[in-house]
Amino acid sequence: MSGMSRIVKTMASVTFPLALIYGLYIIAHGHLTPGGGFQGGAVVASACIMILVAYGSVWTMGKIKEKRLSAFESLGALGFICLAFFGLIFGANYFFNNFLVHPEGLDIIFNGTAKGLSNINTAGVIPLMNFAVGLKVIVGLFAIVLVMAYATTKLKGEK
Amino acid sequence: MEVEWLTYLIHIIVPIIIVIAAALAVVFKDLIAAAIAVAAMSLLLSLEFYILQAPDVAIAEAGVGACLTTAILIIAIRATKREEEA
Amino acid sequence: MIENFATEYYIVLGFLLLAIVIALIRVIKGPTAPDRVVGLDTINTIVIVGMVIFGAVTQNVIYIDVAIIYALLSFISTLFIAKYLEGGEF
Amino acid sequence: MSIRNIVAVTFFAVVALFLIFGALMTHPFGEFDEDNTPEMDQYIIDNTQSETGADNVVTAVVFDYRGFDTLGEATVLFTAVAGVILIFRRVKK
Amino acid sequence: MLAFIVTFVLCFVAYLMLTTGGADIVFLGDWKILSWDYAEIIFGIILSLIVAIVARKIFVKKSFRMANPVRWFVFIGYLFYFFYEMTKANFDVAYRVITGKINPGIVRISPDLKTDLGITMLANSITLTPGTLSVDIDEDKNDLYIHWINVKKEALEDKPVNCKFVCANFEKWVRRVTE
Amino acid sequence: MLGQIADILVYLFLILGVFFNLLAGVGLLRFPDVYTRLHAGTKCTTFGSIFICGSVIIFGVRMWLMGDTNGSTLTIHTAGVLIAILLTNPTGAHAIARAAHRSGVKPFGAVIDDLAEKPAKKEAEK
Repeated sequence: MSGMSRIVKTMASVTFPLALIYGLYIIAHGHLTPGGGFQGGAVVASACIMILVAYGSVWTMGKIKEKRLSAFESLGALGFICLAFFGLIFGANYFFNNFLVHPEGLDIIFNGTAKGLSNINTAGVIPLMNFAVGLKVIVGLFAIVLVMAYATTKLKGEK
Repeated sequence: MEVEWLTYLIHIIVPIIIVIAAALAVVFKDLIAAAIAVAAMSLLLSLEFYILQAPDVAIAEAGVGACLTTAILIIAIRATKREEEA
Repeated sequence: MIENFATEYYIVLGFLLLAIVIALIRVIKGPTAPDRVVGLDTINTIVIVGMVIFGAVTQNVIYIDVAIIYALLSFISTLFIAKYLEGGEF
Repeated sequence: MSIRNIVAVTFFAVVALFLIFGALMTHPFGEFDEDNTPEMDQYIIDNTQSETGADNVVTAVVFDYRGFDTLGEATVLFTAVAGVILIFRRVKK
Repeated sequence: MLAFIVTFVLCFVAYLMLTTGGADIVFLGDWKILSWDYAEIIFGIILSLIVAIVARKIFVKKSFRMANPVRWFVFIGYLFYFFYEMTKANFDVAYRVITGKINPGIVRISPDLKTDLGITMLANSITLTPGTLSVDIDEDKNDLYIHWINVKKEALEDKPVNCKFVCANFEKWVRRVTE
Repeated sequence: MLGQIADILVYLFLILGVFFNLLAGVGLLRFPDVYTRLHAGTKCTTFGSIFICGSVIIFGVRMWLMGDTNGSTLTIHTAGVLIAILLTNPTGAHAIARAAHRSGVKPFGAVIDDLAEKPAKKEAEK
């Protein structure tokens, strides 16, 4: 029985989706308001850690598969590097070229600066990179605390 | 306007409190108390970044300093022992 | 009709700093660990309010976001310390 | 008073003085000093919005102008996570 | 499936509240009270879907009582009563801070609420109202242990202590909202 | 007229909020043990935060009515802060109180302590 009282559990459950949507909002608006991949990722990871401390690490470990965690982290890193290489392929001849900022065929989705700034669909490749880095940070920070908490907990059979 | 000297006052007081909290983290022999002092320090450090108009850094400090650092320190203290050896 | 409340808000910020100092005295003095956590919890709330005040003073809306984050996350460090003091396992 | 305490108090006083003078020498809020800005800053401030389409200059610098730095940071984070998991992982029997 | 929809709607509303200030869809003309961009709404739907997939099993547990609109209106009434009690609480605390008169003790009450949300709401309301603070909870019987700053003699006659001494009318209000 | 009422309200709310936040500090210093300190530290700061956030909300609504659309965002985000504080603060207080009792802090000058019997029983079951 690791886990806190029922009041804390219920309150953590109520706050969890709010914190998640807030962290994702920070990641998605990284190019408009302060924040970005790392900051929003830290917020989402903290929300997951709140569930970890309220319900206990054994319960959380039962819900999550380790392979899936490592797959998500690799997905984040791969997405980041792929976006950088796409700059080499589609745009001019340098790494991290922001090839979506003034697109020719994709005006409907990424309308660049056509509608004026302060729009979420400006800034080309930067929001996508924010999401890639955010995914990496979420899974990385959460995995650190989860693994540490699980390793220091005594399981049922152990002395 | 008289706002000027008030901002100076705030800019002087907040760093002093930060330094005091950081000193406390060193002084306390009880490691839980030291962890609490570190949490208070990172809290006030975030306020200082915020007052210096760097909200990016303040958000990162909020996420990492307030939650993750305390979590890792407490788990480490749980795995070892509570009192600092002399 | 007043244009903005910059001076008033700065004075309020000063008083809030005074409250933070008082709570920090409790963190220093507190005989047991729970006393110190109470002081930390009080500092948390006052810092959040100070951030809201500062966002209003600069009339810069994006600054309030930081306060929301703090209100949601400072709770977690309290939970961690409470769980340690309870003697439970993580 | 031992020599250790003296050194500690001296360091404390020096850091406190640095912080106080640093606080005194900051710009007033929201004022932008155009004359003393380095050339690179001026270029980034002028051209970020037209080149990348992002309002937030910091994110534009981190993910566009200095993309390689972010790649390095991601590598550091990956290394840290890998190290922690290597040490703390519970091996299932 | 219903859990998924409830979580999705809540997250979407929260996201919309965070991102007002666009230009495409505007309510109430010149004042721009609630206004959003199309792109913002599409993004909000995508993010809310992600959150709903992740959090649906944690957020909603078995019962869907709170999805009923009648309970929301009762909840608003509860908020007014709560604020009134909270004002009383603070002047009470102010009185005790200034004079230093306390007569504390920890008592047990059994409010007999069945749902998790109900007991959480009651405990949090008790924490913010005059002279009481919820310390512990009995996980089996949903009994609350309350730290009471000014114990009344007549309340101690029966065990567990009658709710009306400790939590005013909150028990009735919470029962009306959640059960 | 409406603007003057709003001004007076903002002043009133600020004074009330600052008063209660300072009261929390004083109570934190004056009370004798953890539980009574929690009374001061939770109730007063929450109440003070409600008033200060309320003053900012009124300020934002006034900006909004005067035609500045930033006011709407200010209002709604401040309301978000208020909701977050109201959700998390009492729960944190409950967690601390429970932890204090489990770690063996006795309530100061307690007339009655029903909880003292309960943890002992749990230990016996183990």
